[in-house]
Parts: sequence; structure tokens; C-alpha cells
Amino acid sequence: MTSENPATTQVAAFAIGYTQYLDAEGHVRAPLPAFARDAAALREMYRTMTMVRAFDRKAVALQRTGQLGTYAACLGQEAVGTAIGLTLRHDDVYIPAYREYAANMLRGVPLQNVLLYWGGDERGMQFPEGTPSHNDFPFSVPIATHIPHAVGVAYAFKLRKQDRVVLASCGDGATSKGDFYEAISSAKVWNLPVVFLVSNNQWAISLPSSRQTGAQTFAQKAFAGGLHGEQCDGNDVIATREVLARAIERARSGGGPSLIEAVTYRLHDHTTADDARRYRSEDEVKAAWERCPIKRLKAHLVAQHGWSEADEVALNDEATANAEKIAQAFLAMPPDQPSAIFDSLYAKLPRQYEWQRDEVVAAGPKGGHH
Amino acid sequence: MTSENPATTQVAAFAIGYTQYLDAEGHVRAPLPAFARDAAALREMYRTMTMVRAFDRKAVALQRTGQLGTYAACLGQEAVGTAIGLTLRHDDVYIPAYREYAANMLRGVPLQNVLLYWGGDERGMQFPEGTPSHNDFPFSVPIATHIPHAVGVAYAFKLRKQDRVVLASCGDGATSKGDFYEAISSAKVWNLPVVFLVSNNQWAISLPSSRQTGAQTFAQKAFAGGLHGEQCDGNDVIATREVLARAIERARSGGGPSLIEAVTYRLHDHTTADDARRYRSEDEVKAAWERCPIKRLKAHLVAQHGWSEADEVALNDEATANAEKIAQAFLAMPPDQPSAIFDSLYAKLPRQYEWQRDEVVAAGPKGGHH
Amino acid sequence: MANLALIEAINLALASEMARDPDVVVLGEDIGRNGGVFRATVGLLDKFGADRVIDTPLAETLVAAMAIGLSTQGIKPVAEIQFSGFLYPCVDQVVNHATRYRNRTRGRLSCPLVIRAPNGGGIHAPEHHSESLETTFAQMPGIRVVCPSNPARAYGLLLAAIRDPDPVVFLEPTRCYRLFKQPVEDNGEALPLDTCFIDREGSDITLVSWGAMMHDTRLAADKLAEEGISAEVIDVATLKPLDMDTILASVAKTGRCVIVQEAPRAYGPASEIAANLAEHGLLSLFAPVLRVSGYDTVMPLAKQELNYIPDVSRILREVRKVFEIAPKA
Amino acid sequence: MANLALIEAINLALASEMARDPDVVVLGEDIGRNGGVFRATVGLLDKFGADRVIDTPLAETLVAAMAIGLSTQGIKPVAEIQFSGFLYPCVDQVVNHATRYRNRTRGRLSCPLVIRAPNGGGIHAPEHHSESLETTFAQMPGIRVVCPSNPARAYGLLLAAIRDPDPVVFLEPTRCYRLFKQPVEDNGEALPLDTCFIDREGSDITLVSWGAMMHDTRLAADKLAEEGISAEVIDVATLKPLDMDTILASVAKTGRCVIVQEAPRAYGPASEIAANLAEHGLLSLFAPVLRVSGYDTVMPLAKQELNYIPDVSRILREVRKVFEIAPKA
Ligand SMILES: Cc1ncc(C[n+]2csc(CCOP(=O)(O)OP(=O)(O)O)c2C)c(N)n1
Ligand SMILES: Cc1ncc(C[n+]2csc(CCOP(=O)(O)OP(=O)(O)O)c2C)c(N)n1
Ligand SMILES: [Mg+2]
Ligand SMILES: [Mg+2]
Repeated sequence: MTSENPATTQVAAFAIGYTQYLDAEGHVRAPLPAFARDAAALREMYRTMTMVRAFDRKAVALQRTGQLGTYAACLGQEAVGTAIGLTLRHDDVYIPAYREYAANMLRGVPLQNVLLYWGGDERGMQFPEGTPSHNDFPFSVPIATHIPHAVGVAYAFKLRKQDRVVLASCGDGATSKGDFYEAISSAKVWNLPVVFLVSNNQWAISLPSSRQTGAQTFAQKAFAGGLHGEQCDGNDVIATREVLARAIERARSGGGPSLIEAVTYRLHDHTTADDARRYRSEDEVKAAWERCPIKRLKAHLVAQHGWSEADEVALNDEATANAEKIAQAFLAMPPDQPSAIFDSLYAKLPRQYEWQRDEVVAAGPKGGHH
Repeated sequence: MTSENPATTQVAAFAIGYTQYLDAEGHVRAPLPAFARDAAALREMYRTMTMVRAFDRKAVALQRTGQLGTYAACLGQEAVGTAIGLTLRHDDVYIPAYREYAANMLRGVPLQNVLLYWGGDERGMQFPEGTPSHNDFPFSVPIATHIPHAVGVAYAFKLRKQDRVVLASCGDGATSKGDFYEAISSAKVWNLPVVFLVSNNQWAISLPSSRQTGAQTFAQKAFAGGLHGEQCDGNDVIATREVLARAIERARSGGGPSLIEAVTYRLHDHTTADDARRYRSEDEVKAAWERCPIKRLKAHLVAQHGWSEADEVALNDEATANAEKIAQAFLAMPPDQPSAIFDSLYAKLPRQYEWQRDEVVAAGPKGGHH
Repeated sequence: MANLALIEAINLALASEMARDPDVVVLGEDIGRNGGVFRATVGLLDKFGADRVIDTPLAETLVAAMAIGLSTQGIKPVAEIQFSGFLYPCVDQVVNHATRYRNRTRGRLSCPLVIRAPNGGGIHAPEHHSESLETTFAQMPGIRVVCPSNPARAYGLLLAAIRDPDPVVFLEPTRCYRLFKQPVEDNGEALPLDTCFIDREGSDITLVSWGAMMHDTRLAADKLAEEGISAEVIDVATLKPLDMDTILASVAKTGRCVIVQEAPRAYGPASEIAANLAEHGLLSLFAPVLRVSGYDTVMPLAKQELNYIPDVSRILREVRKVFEIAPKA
Repeated sequence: MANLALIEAINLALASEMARDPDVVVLGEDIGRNGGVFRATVGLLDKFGADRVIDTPLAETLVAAMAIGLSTQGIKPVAEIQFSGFLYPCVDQVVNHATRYRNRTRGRLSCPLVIRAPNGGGIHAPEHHSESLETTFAQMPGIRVVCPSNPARAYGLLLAAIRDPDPVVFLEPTRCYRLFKQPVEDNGEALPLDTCFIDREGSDITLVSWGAMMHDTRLAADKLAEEGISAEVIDVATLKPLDMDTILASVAKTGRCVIVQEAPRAYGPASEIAANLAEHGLLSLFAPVLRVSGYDTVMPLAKQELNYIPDVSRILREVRKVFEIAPKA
């Protein structure tokens, strides 16, 4: 309350909490949650982040050598994807933006699908049957417009009395779009089982988050809809996993939607089509590397769980080999049929467009391009 | 903070204040602001509300007798319009939804223009030159989409280093639309001189505000953009005027945008095309009549400023006569030319459409209708 | 068999399909207790409960997006947008998502949804309530756009739209909601979504229309009949995909064609039909294809809407032009 | 006189008009320090300052709405939308407000604004980056829609768009941003916004196109010339209002017409042009009006976009059909 006016009474009050377990150096700042006292679980998280980072590096390399289209790297944001992948249940639904490849991987998406997609092939979003990802949504390049779909999906769960949860994720930039607010606000109206996750990586292409909004935190946007909102250190995979797990549990048990802001940093250019040196300082990026999620979990593993240099080398070798294998699988994919541009347009192509399909088939494939 | 977790620290906190001077009975709850200690000023506010209420009643009567199209009454919400009209400066810009006729009137709109508009004649929004309203925006029937225009207008003021302010108003329903959030959030990014005013009249047609949002207040939506947000009793013209005046002053002096929620009640059907008995109880409406803005200011005037029954009768007679005069002026308006549907479409009608204009002119007017 | 107005036929189709298929839900603003601003959903809340008759907050983008989310889970949402001018906030969601999830996931997700809205003017409604939005949606790949013109077709086409596995925009002729009644049997039978209806057969000229303008087109055909001119009247009904076969067959027979739409002239559906005639029917045409349309101006407010909306006399004027150029033999 | 690519001509026009008119501002996402994702606004921030070169939050509805607000105050905003697929959130604002404030207030307020965006595919961009949106906007009353096809016209048409007192949607051919260069003089001279350009004169057939497809249409005309067929090539340039006079005069001369567009076929601009030919040019036509177009399918991702976008061979195929039906005398 700014006012001391006796005519004014306080009618509502709110606060935003920020959760961190591991600081940038990997020091433990607070008693760890159960899952994070288990060395195997920590190693698994570390492994996931490392595998994804190697994949990410390989994808950028493929793009730089003309073998892949525009690619959005997840460098520095591996903890968020990992936390998502480890907290959602098999039958939950994940509605991602893009850039959280660890989550896709953990939910069963072969990473060559990610390359297919950025390589300009719709088959990339055909996630495999039998995996959790099969019910997940494809990447959403249009910013924020996928978020209100979570409201519909969660409503369907509620209607069918299923205890499934939806997680919709987006970036800091996405929170400026009306779709974001329409989604979070309506989700609370019906108290739906949704978690909205904002990966605040400090930048929306060239716009720093400080010029994206005048709000001190992105988490407080929750109050616009009366949702639970909180912040976590998105480079601390333990904090992110814990805060997400609580939000998912809240949603599953009828406690309604939450908005979680994971504070992280985009270490790479926005995409391979971008050159971040135009608009941000090397110093800032260098400082951000110090807060990298992999570095800090490694420090913790080394300090507390006997992670050795040999472990590290072996893991890195495995990750590099795996990334290579993914790249090869991607490059070996035979191109799709030209007719495919009609085959999934409608359940059954209206007879009115059959001649167009025939024409494309007759013309044969034209100018494939990576 | 819900969490007692030592890993969690509070990083932001907010509160919403509610301002009221006159309660429903007209009792003074707190020391009055200067303007409200002046009997003449209070009488003028009372007069404005009474004149508008008589106009409103007449407009509904015109519609019921087939002389006017669908009309949105302002019954019960006269205080908000009055407060707006009295706080904005001549050269400020007012971007209304609809339903705040007192504000339009105080800014120089002849009320027959309001009838023209609801009667289906574009000339209604041609506010007269030489009045403050000449720079105001027309009513916005599409909900909320006019609100972000305030950002552009305020940006223009800032660019030109003018100390003018924009006030954009809307209803509780409007706060569910993305346009609303895009506007409030971006206004804060540039710290623009805007006041966003939500007239929370408890209903958006048939949807009660409790099902419009899960937020306890509409004012707290301000926090989504880091704006100043507060609530006032929108049926207390003193509180509304005071809170608006502070917000306008804040905007004018570089303090940035505010979001003000005026808590009021829609005593009439949504419009003359609506029948509110379908969805709300007579008891609720009856109770709301007890909080009516005119009733309480009258009580205060009677108790504190010697307002007599003779004063009341004289004012009511004047208001009725005035409403009658407005209605007559409206009914006497000759119809617009058919060609008018082309004349303001472009600055100069492209030659490509001249034949269409000619055709309309040749056909002559068809089926005028009230 | 009940004698129903078009809006009642819509209500009947909704109630009928909701009873038949528990996966059908309706959503939109004021559609619950209030029964919809045009009363299309009246009675549904009591019959099917608030879980399936969903009053949404005031946000059309959300309404479309929520329908998309629901539909990906196999729910069949029928979303109502209150007035045509408020369909625009749905455009982004429909074109970038509803029409694409199937294609983008190669069939993994899909959007069997319907968005219903009143379309067009003529009832002296307020500003932004009377627009004609066929082209806005019909130009989108992956969609169906349906414009019923009478109660029985509204019933059968709406059933078809709900059952269709892909997104359907269902534009109802506002002006005809209560203009006339017709016997409508609640037989649960859908009508095809890819075929024009031949409203009446004729030999001298083909009149093509859809939605509310069908009413005036039928009246114009009556008038022509009095004058000994036999007009074949085609109700396009489904604008996307467009059934040119029926229209071309008719024009092959009559050699003359006038297309009637309420939408502004430029880039309207009549242009698409005329373009197809210029491509596939040129050799059967005795005369230019003329379009009767709204003007290329903002839909006027109530007092002037009749100066904008085509009427029988405007239709007849164009028909006469055709016969002047190509007189009846 | 500098030799400029189309994107450089856009940049030159912006810089030139901003220097000339202090009321011109640019706004959009990443247009400041970053210079725009296609570099259209590079250098403007340093020249004109952050007040006039406005990086907006990520919200296209806001970008359009803010431009509207600015323009009502006599500022002349030029808003950039990064990619065509993100124009859709502007639709509601443009159709319900930008095109209407003048009319709704009977001239009291107006919206002298420009919304610029890349349009169409062919550069292997990600999803939702390659759509063709002419019809989305051209169907709106009260608007102008401009599609430049080369650097010099982009310069002159953009100046005209900025100076025009009404809203203009300026759709730039993404594929031509850097495809070729052309001498462009910074002479501050605007080109007309209501007239087609006759790109080259010819006598046997009229080829009509605009934007990026003009490039392929010119190549097709070259090829036809080699075969002794003289094609008149018309660059429509301004799709709304549409200059049919120039097109009709050409077809009156050639008797044959093929229209080339990248947008999906149904309800595309080619249909509007063909409809006008079917109405006003029927008697001069020796052969059906054929349309070369994108297909009625979602714009495919990069790997398949060339299976979608028309090319010279598809243009030539339709031209040959015309000459089969109506051989050169
Ligand atoms: C609706 C829309 N507008 C613009 C773009 C272009 N664009 C792609 S990513 C991006 C920035 C996104 O920022 P943020 O939401 O923070 O996500 P991040 O990329 O940082 O993960 C923009 C503007 C887009 N994809 N969609
Ligand atoms: C975009 C849009 N959607 C729907 C409507 C139909 N409609 C008119 S008023 C209204 C309710 C508005 O509620 P609120 O914002 O609270 O304002 P109030 O009428 O209560 O003053 C609705 C849904 C509209 N005018 N615009
Ligand atoms: Mg970001
Ligand atoms: Mg309200």
C-alpha cells in the first residue's frame, strides 16, 4: 500500500517466492528434497542435460554446414527441459513452445525428429506411438498461441474425471501476448489441472526481459488471474524439478493451475539465423556461463557424490557419439512424398482438391533443401 | 507465501487498496478530499448524475416504443462517468467503451449524439469541434480492443513532450481479453501517461464477475504489468473522482500508468435487447439499489449541505425536461445521405469505388429504421 | 414434424447431437443460463449440465483456442461467437492451429470442432454485429465453411459439421434466424458438406447464392418466373470446399449466371465462383457473369444497412443486364 | 544512384521519409538495435533515436493497436510484423478499428498507418513464416494493400504508403528481399497506389501477377518470347483498390490472360481479377482465364515448399493450355 489515506483499506495482498537449492557454484543452500538426495537420480539428471547439450551443439554444427534449417538452440536452458521431462506423468500432456529438447527426449521423442522439424519436414512432429510424447503437442513457433490450448485439454480431463495434468511452456517474450493471459485467467475460472511454465531466459530475440514488461517478476503475472505464482532458479535443476513437481501435484489433486517462472539464460544466439552480438554484451554472456545448470550440478556431484573426471569423460564421449548417431539417422531419412502436403490436410481430402494432389504427384519432387 | 521451505525467499510483494468516502447510506467514512468539502461541487456532481439518469430513462423509453435501436443503459453507474468527466483535462483524450454517458456529456457531447449512435447513425460519434470530446474516441462496442489504442495515443503525447493524459475505460468482462493485458503491460514498459479504468459492474451480460476471473479483485491485474493498481467504490463519486484524480496526476507527472477498478453495479438489463431476469435474482438487484450512487450522495447533501425536497423536485423537473429536449432533437434529425456510407471511408474515395457510390445515390434512401 | 425457425433448428440440432454423442459440448459467451444472445442454446444447460454447456469468460481468442484444445482430446466442441464482428479474434487460432494440427503432426492430433456465429446484417443490430465473414475463413486451407439458408438445411448441415473430423466454421444467416419457419424433422440425418443444393430447377439463368441472400434470391426467382424467365437457383451452402460441379452443370444448361452475396464485392465468395466460371465454364456462357454484392464499404450502422445489403431489385437489375446482353432465344 | 536489393530499398525509403517527416516513426519487434530480423530497419535507431524507432514487446495485436493509437494523433507509424504468419493477430485491430475510425467518426479521427510484413515463402524459413496474406487484408473495406515486386517500386510504393492518409498493408516479397538488385534513386518520389504497372508490353497474352511471383512471371515471359509469343506482363502492385482498367485494356488487346499468385488458389486475389474479367472482359476473351496458384493446402515446411510455390514451368503449362484452346492466329 502506497497510501496512508484513512479512506483506503487493504483488500488483497500477494507475494512471490523464489526457490533455489543449488547456487551457481553448486553449493547447497537449503535442505534438499528427497529425490535430490539420491545420487543415481542426480546422475540421471546430469546425464540428460549433458546428452542434450551435445545434441544441441551437433544441431548447430549441422546448420552451420548447410545440413539443417534455422535451429533454436537450448544452450544454457537444459535444466528446465529436464525438470519437465522428469515430473510429468506418462499420460499427462505437454504443450511446448520449442527449445526444451530434454523434455521431448525424456517423453520419448527421438531427437532426430527435432532435426527433421527444423530441417523443414512435418514428420518431425509425428511423435512415436507408445511413448508419452504421442499425446504431446508439436512445437509452437507462433509465440504464446499454443498456451490457451492447455485450457481446452485440461477441461477435457476434468470433464472426463481423469487425473491427468497439462503443462504448457513458453518464454518470457510470450507473456506479452494476449493469448497468455486469456489462458492463465480462464484456467483459474474452472480451476483446471494446468501448469503454465515461463522459461525466462532474459531475452526475446533482441528484447531484454526488462523491456518486455514492467513487472519485477514474470511469476506475478499469475495474480492477474488469481493463480498461484512462483519463481525458481531455472538453472538449478533440483529447484525447477521440485517447484514443478509441487505445481503438478497441486493441479492433479484439484488445487488448480499455477504459473511457474524458471529464471534461466539463453547462452546461444536466439536461433542460428540470429547474431546476438548485435544487441548484448560479451560480458553479460560470460557472466551467465557462470550460472550454467550443467556446471553447477557437476560441482555438486563432484563435491557430494564422487563424480570423477573419468565419469565425466565417459559421459561426454557417450553424449557426442549419441549426437552423431542422431545426426546420421536424420541425414539418412529419405525425403517425404510430395503428396504428403495433401495427405494430412483433412481426414479425407475433399474431392475438390484431388486434382491438386494429382498435379503435385505428377510433377514429382522439387528442390529438397536442408 | 504459502511455503515455509527454507529454499524459498520472498522476492516481491503487492497489495490492493480500496477507497471509499461515502458508504451506501451516505455516511462519511474518512476525511473528505478538498473538492468534496465544497457544497457547490457536490451539488454539481449530483446534478450531473441526475441529468444522466433522466436521459438514460428516456433512452430506454425511446427504445421500448420503437424509436431507438438497442441501447446500453448506464443505470447505477452514473458516478463513474461523472468522475471521469470531472477529472480529465480539456486536452486529455478519453477512450471509452460505452455506458459512461456522464463523461461524454461533461466533455461536450450533446446527448442526442448518444441516441443517434444507438439509433444506428454514424453521425453520433462526430463529437463537436471546440469541445474536449472532439479528440475523444468513439464508443467501442468490440470489447477491450480499444484499450491498446491508449498506448499509441499516450506514446504520441510522450513523443511530443505534451503533458496530456489518456484515460481508457472498460468493463469487468473486458479484462478477460488479451487486448486488455497487452495494453496495460506495454504502457508500463514505456511508463506512459495512461489511466486504465475498469468499471466492474459485476456482470458481463449474463456472466457474473466471479466467473469472469479467479482473481479476488480486478485491480490486481495491474501486477501482471507492474502497474499501480487500486480499487475504489465506484458508486461513491467522491472516492472515484479522488482515486481517478490521483491516477491522472500520477500519469501527468511522469509516474506512469495505473489500473483503477471502480466497483459498481449494473442496475439495468445489459442492453434493451437483454432480459436480466433470466440469469440474476431480483434480490440481488434490490440490494444493489441500496448502494446506488445517487441515493447516497443525496443523503450526504441532505445531511451536510442543506439539500431540500424542493431542490430535489426542481432538479428532477429540469432533468426530465432536458431528457425530453434531447429526445426531440434526436427525433428531429433528418436522416443522413445514402452517399455517406462512402464519404468517410477513405480520405478520398478511390476512383475504383465511385460507381458504387453513384449507384447508392441513384437508388435513393431505403428503409430508414429507428 | 415441428415447424421451426432457423434458430430453433440450430437449437434442435445441438440438443439432438448432444443427446446422441456425449462427447459433444457447447461453449461460448452467455450460452448457459442465458441461452445465447440469439437463444441458440436455450435449454441445453438444464438438459446437459454446466460441464457440457460452458459459459466462457469474455475472450474470443480463448473460445477458439479452448475449442482447439478440447477437440484434440476427442471432445467435439461447438463454439458460439456472439456476433460476426467478434469472429476476428479467432482468426489467428483457426488459421495457425485449428486447420493445422492434423497436418503438422501428420495425423497425430486433429481438431474436430465447429465455430458457429451469426453472419451478415439486416436486423438493425449495433455496430460490428452485421459483418459478412465468409472469405475470412474460406480462404484458409484445411477448413470447411458452411452457410445454411433455411431451417432444414441448418439442422442437417450443423449435424454434419459437428460430425466432421475437421474444423468447420458455420456462419448462420442472422437475418433469417426468425424470418420464416419450415418443417424440420429431428431425424439425426446429416447433409453433405461438399455439395451445393439445387433449390429450384430452371433453364434460362443460374442464380447462385447462400445464407441470408438465398431468401432474396428465391424472391427474385419468383419475380422472374412471373415474367416467364426460368431461373435455376443454387444454394452453395458449403463455400469451402466449393462444389463447382453443380454450378458448372447448371451454367452449362442455362448459359447465364448471376451470383448474389451480401459481403463486400472485392475478394468475396462471388469472385471465387465467377473465377471458376471464367476458367471452366467460359465456353458455355452467353453473357458476362455478374455479381450482386454488398459495397466495398464498412458495413453501415442500422439506419443505412438497407442501402448496403442487396435486395430483390438489385438482383433483378443485374439479371436484366444479362438478358440484355444475351436475350432469351 | 545506388544499386539496391529490395530490402535495402525498403530501408532507404524508411530512412528517407523519416528524415523528411518528423512525424514518421517505426515500431515492431526487434527493429531497434537488432535492425529487424530481415534488416529492414538497420541504422534507423542510430539515426532517429529510440523514441522514433520503437522496439515493442512481443505482441502483434499491440503493435497494430499502438500504430492505430499513434496514427489518430497525426503520427505516421510504420509497423513491422516479423513474418507473415504473425500478421493474423493484427486482423481484428485492422478490420475493426484501423479501417473504420475515419468512417465511424465521420472524418474526425483517422489512421494514416502502414503495416509492413514479409509475405510468401521460398527462403526455407521455419513454420508459419511463409504464408501469403493478400486476401486476408484485401477483402477489408477502407484499406489499401500493396505488394511491391522490385526494389525501385518498393521504394516508391512505400513512400506512397507512408504518405497515404489511410491504413495501408504493405506485403513485401520475402523471396525477393535479396534476390536481385536494381538502381534506386533516393528522390523522395512516391508511386501511385491505385494503378498497375505494365512491366512489359506484349500482344499475345496478358500475364498478371504481383509480389514475388512477378519474378517467375517475368522469366516465363522471357521464355515465351524465345518461342515467339509476346506476353504483356502486368504488375498489379496495389491489390486494393484494384486497377482493373489497366488489366482490362491489356486483355482487350491480347484476348488471353493467365494470373499468377503464390497464395492458395481458393479465394485468392487471382480469383478477384478473373471475376472482374468474367464480368467486364468476357467479350474480349479468346480463352478461359487460367490461374496459376499455390495449392489449397497449408504452406508446407521448407523441404516441400517448392512443391507448393508455382514456378516458371507451372506458369508455362497454363499459358500453353490457353494457346491450345485459342491458338495464335
Ligand atoms: C507471434 C509471433 N511473433 C513473432 C515471432 C518471431 N519470434 C520468434 S521467437 C521470438 C522471441 C521469443 O521470445 P521468448 O518468448 O522469450 O522465447 P525464447 O525464444 O527466448 O525462448 C520471436 C519474436 C513468433 N515466432 N511468433
Ligand atoms: C469482442 C466482443 N465480444 C462480445 C461482445 C458482445 N458483448 C457486448 S457487451 C458484452 C459484455 C461486456 O461486459 P463488460 O466488459 O463487463 O461491460 P459491461 O457491458 O458490463 O459494461 C458482450 C459479451 C462484444 N461486444 N465484443
Ligand atoms: Mg526468452
Ligand atoms: Mg460488466
